[in-house]
Amino acid sequence: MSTNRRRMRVASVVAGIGIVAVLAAGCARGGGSPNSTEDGGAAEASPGITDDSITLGITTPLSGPTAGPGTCTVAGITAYFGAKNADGGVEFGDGKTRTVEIEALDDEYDPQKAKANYDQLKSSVFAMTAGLGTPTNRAWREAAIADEVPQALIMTGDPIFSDAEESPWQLGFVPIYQNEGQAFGELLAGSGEEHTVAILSQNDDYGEGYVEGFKAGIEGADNIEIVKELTYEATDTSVDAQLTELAGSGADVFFNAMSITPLVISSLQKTQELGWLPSWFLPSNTSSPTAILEPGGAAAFPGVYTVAFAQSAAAPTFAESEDGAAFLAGLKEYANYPDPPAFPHCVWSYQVGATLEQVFAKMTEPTRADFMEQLRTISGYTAPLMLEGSTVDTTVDGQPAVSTVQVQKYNGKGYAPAESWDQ
Amino acid sequence: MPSTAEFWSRPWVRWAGIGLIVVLMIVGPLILPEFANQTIARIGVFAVAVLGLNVVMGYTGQVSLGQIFFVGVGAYATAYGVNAGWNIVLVFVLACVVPAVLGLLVALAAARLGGLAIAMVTIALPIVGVPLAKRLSDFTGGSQGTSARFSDAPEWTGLYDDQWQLYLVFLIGGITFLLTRNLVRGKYGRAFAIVKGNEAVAASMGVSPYRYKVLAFTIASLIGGVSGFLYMVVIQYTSPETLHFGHSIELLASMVIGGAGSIIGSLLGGAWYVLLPQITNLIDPNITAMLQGAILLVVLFILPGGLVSLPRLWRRRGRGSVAGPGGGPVGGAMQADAAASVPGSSTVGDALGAPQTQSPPPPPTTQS
Amino acid sequence: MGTFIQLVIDGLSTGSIYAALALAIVLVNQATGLINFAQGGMAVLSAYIAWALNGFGVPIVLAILGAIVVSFFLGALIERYLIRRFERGDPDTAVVVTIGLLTFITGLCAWIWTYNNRLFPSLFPLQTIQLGGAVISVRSLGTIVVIVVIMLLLQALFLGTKLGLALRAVAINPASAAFSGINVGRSLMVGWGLAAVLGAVAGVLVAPQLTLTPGMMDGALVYALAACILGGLSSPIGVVVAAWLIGVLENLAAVYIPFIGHDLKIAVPFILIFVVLIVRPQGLFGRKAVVRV
Amino acid sequence: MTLLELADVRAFYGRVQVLEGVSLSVPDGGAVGILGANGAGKTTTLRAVSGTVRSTGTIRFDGKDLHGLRPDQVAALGIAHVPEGRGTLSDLTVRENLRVGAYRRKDAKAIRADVDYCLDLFPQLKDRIRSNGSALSGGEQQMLAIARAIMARPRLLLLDEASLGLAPSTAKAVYQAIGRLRTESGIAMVVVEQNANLAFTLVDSATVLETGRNALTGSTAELKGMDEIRRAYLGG
Repeated sequence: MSTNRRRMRVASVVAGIGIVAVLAAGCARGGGSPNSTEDGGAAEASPGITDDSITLGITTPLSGPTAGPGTCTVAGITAYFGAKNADGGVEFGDGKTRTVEIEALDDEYDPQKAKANYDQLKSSVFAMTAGLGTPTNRAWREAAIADEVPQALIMTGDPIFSDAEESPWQLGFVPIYQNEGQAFGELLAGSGEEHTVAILSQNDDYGEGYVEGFKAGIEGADNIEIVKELTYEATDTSVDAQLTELAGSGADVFFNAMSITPLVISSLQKTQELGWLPSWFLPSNTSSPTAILEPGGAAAFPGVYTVAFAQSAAAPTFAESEDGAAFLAGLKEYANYPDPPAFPHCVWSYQVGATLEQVFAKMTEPTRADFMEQLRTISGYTAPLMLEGSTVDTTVDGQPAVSTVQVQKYNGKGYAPAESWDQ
Repeated sequence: MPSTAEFWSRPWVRWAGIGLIVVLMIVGPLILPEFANQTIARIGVFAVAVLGLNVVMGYTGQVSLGQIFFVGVGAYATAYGVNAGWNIVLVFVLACVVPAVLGLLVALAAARLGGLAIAMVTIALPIVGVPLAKRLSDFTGGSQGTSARFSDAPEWTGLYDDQWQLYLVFLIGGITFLLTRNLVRGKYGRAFAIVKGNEAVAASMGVSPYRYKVLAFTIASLIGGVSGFLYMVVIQYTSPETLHFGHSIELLASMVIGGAGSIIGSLLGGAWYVLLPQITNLIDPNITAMLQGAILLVVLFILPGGLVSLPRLWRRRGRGSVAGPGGGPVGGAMQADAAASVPGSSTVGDALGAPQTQSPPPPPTTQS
Repeated sequence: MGTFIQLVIDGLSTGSIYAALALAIVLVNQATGLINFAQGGMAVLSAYIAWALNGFGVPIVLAILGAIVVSFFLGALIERYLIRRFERGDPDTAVVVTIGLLTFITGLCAWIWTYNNRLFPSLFPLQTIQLGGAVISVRSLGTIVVIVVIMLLLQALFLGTKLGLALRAVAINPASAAFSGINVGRSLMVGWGLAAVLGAVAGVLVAPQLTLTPGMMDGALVYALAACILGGLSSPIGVVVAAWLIGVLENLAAVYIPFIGHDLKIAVPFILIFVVLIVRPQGLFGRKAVVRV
Repeated sequence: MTLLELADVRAFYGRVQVLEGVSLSVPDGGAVGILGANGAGKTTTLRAVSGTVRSTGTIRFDGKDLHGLRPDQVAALGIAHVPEGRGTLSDLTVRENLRVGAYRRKDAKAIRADVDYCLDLFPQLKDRIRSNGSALSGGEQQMLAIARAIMARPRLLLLDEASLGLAPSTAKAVYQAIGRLRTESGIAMVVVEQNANLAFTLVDSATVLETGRNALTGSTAELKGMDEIRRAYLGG
């Protein structure tokens, strides 16, 4: 071994440690140095909050295959608080007005990186929020519990995050997948007609959740028969083979629990090509009328049903509404998102911001504990861009912030509430 | 310069250097901030993974795009064992043996192939592994993944969790590095190098390429399993996303950037794997992909031999370089197979005319 | 039976997506000896350029032609100023460079055009044709026809033309090629430029179906590589046939072999590769290379 | 008339100097040998001519300075380099190899005739015309390399160690064919060879290189008569 090599070895170890030390600068032992509050009587402030600002952390995919919805989860909340900050900030329950800073990091949908991002942020942000993904949120769920860091209003329909017993420092925002599937199943079972159902679902907790909910919804209804059930991988380029196989079943209802926008569009087209024209069910995140149904030619089907709680940003009437215009303007101005998003996650994330504002208004102490306490007291709140009938309700254990969902039917342009099955 | 070189070659300096590193490893975790400890621990996890990859690729010249699969299997085995309440030593042994056995089985078949084919067969492991992990949900927890928090610091130590975890990584990772270092510098390492150089020559020297390819692959899988165990020590959660084949490609890139066929290169590769996303997040989280690509290209443009060649680049100032680019495994296989049949194989550089500017060829990196 | 035929047709049209990308990879490999992981990324960039031109009011056909021209120069410049540095060095590094290039280009597309989905206008009408007991869309048929045409052109380029011969000679032994009077640098640039053109065609061909996103080609890349290895890197026809074979067998295995199912069907091309290469190391259609010591 | 003129040529690999002043003169139609031990700079001298190594000094071909030209530009002037190690285009067939040799030419008819001439010169290649270059034996690859060079219709052939690694009988056959080529075509040649016996069957004059310098230069007859040449290179 050459001596120079050894010298280099030492040098590189030192250099490596140096880099780490620089990166870690500012992170102190024991979860960050607490900010001392001026009025000694109140509880000590948690990290990430001062008298005039509060910092929220997000770890979410900002690159890679899930970056589409991922970037939206940051854009929406950034747009919301961007506008609020421009007006001076958000009023808190302790009488102070604070600006809300968002610190978002890219986790590439890799659980390991999500955990690293959490480790990096936990001592400098007040709470973690809005991040997308089941595995990426699960990766640091237990760490967040141990560290007592809020993991609030995150974008996953995984029920574990809404179970206060198991997840005391967590709360999901979007309806758990089961709810959405179940709502549709109940509607279908209530039709009183005989139906055969073909199911295609994403091979992960997302697809499984929808199917599980759907099956719960039709339980005991003997007018519904599931004739074929297939899965696809989120990484698939095409699901033509599945559709061909499902079309062979001749089902009159197609329950498609699919979260990949391009695949939904090509599924709509392919089914028509095959001459199979069932009624469709689509999940809330892939049922945008202009981004998906129109290019897919969904008008050809007897009915396309979806479950939703928020308006679709791509709908033509959206930009005309006051909230919609404010939303789009905020995206453009504060979130560097110039055109209407094809993903509903932007609207959801915007609503997360609005919901957080409600929580902040109730917080009398600048602590994470008080935040979590107040987080679970919001009920009957209609966030901007919510559909009529849907509200934010965080008081029901076992349910995420939004659990009331509306089954809707596509009318060729947009959606209308579907109270009952009609065909 | 000679005087400094002499200085470093003295035994007491060597021992003092080693001693200093050991002291740093003992004291460091106690004084560094929590996030630094966690980051170093993560670097350790992926340095071990890159080290495994180096055994099969850097030293033996067989392209493996499946390393993350073995890391994942190791992590799953750890999670399963811990959650079933087995003794932790037994769990560790399983986390090494299960991937090693799988690696052996795969290698018995794959080592018959060469070049690109072996790359395609190994990339299949993580690609098929993801849906397989979802299907075997009784063992793996399905797509929701599985956690195992077994690495919290025991009461008696009085340590924080991150300190305890970092010590575990130093201990297990350190032993793995030392054993691997001895392996690649010994008889087996020489055999690997011969197989890498030319399989036909190896066969004529009585070194069975097939046997050594299988051996290298199995060892790489075993080291991958160690990395998987450490993954659970540090991250404490695994899911099918853990073994996404994209991470395998990132590991390969990290190995080349660190320095192929080099022990220190493996360490630098692990640091690259962990720190690059963190650094790009620090610059601008919205353009991480573009930044990561750009940084990778710039680093390789300046240091085609990887980070490990940085000091060599310095030393080369004032000294002429001797031409002779070596054919490494991936590209060696991926480039037209002409070179193998032509003894004095030519390079593009020859054909483009006499090099006017001096661009050093990547240094041969068969030993570190 | 109807389902069976339909599955075969579906497989052919999915296989054509893989084939489109695979042909570009083959061209670069034949012209420079490299496997270019960034080929899919470059194809996506080309498709975005066409989409953007279209957005400025350029008719789609002209926009595509414009993108093709831009792609040629882009490909040539990438070769000259990035890849050239690594062509004379360690081939491992060159491959990792193409991986870095893929990451960079994907990130660049996302930076310019965001990760939002973009609808790409289809060159073919959304109609279908009855075929036996099955249907095929005009779009799939069009894609297949274009692929076959490109494949034949490429085969002719390699085997029949001086340019093709020069490209291959440079990839195999640049020094010998130069001693025969071939301008090696220019040949390498032309090779990358032409491959980028093929990539551009592939990109605009599949963009209407896959929806334009920065990662549009990522899913197809692994399949395309598999098709390249299976078909034999030296044969455009072999690669296209392999891509179709992968598409069809994957579908059939998913439906008719219950153990595999739709989740594990991705194992099919790799099993195929393994079995075929054990028997024929040069791939289905590749020329046999006898290596002497 | 002098076709190729080298005077005081110095060449470098990186900063390592390999040639320390080599001179050489090849008349039109003549054949000059370069002899010497391994590492004496024989191959580098050829590489300096064909532009694959950095060099200084005089290198003139037909009165034209070759410095700064790329190898393909040198080839275009009419210099064909048969490199050490043969440079077989392994993945191309024998016929394709020959077509690559004729890359610069546009006279299709004459090219076909030249292919036939090459196959006549090296009959072994005729049977292997569809084989890949890599499937050929060492001798056949050497013949192919020479044939590929001839296909360019050069005025000057640079032959580097054409006998290296070949069985004596094969080497002899190769040199016989080159001799025939010389008589029939009058191509000028620079022949680098370790086996001086073989070289002397072909060349009119030769120079012996030692550590990058001309040590001895003379006609074939003169050199053959020198004791030190006999001892060092002729095995007697």
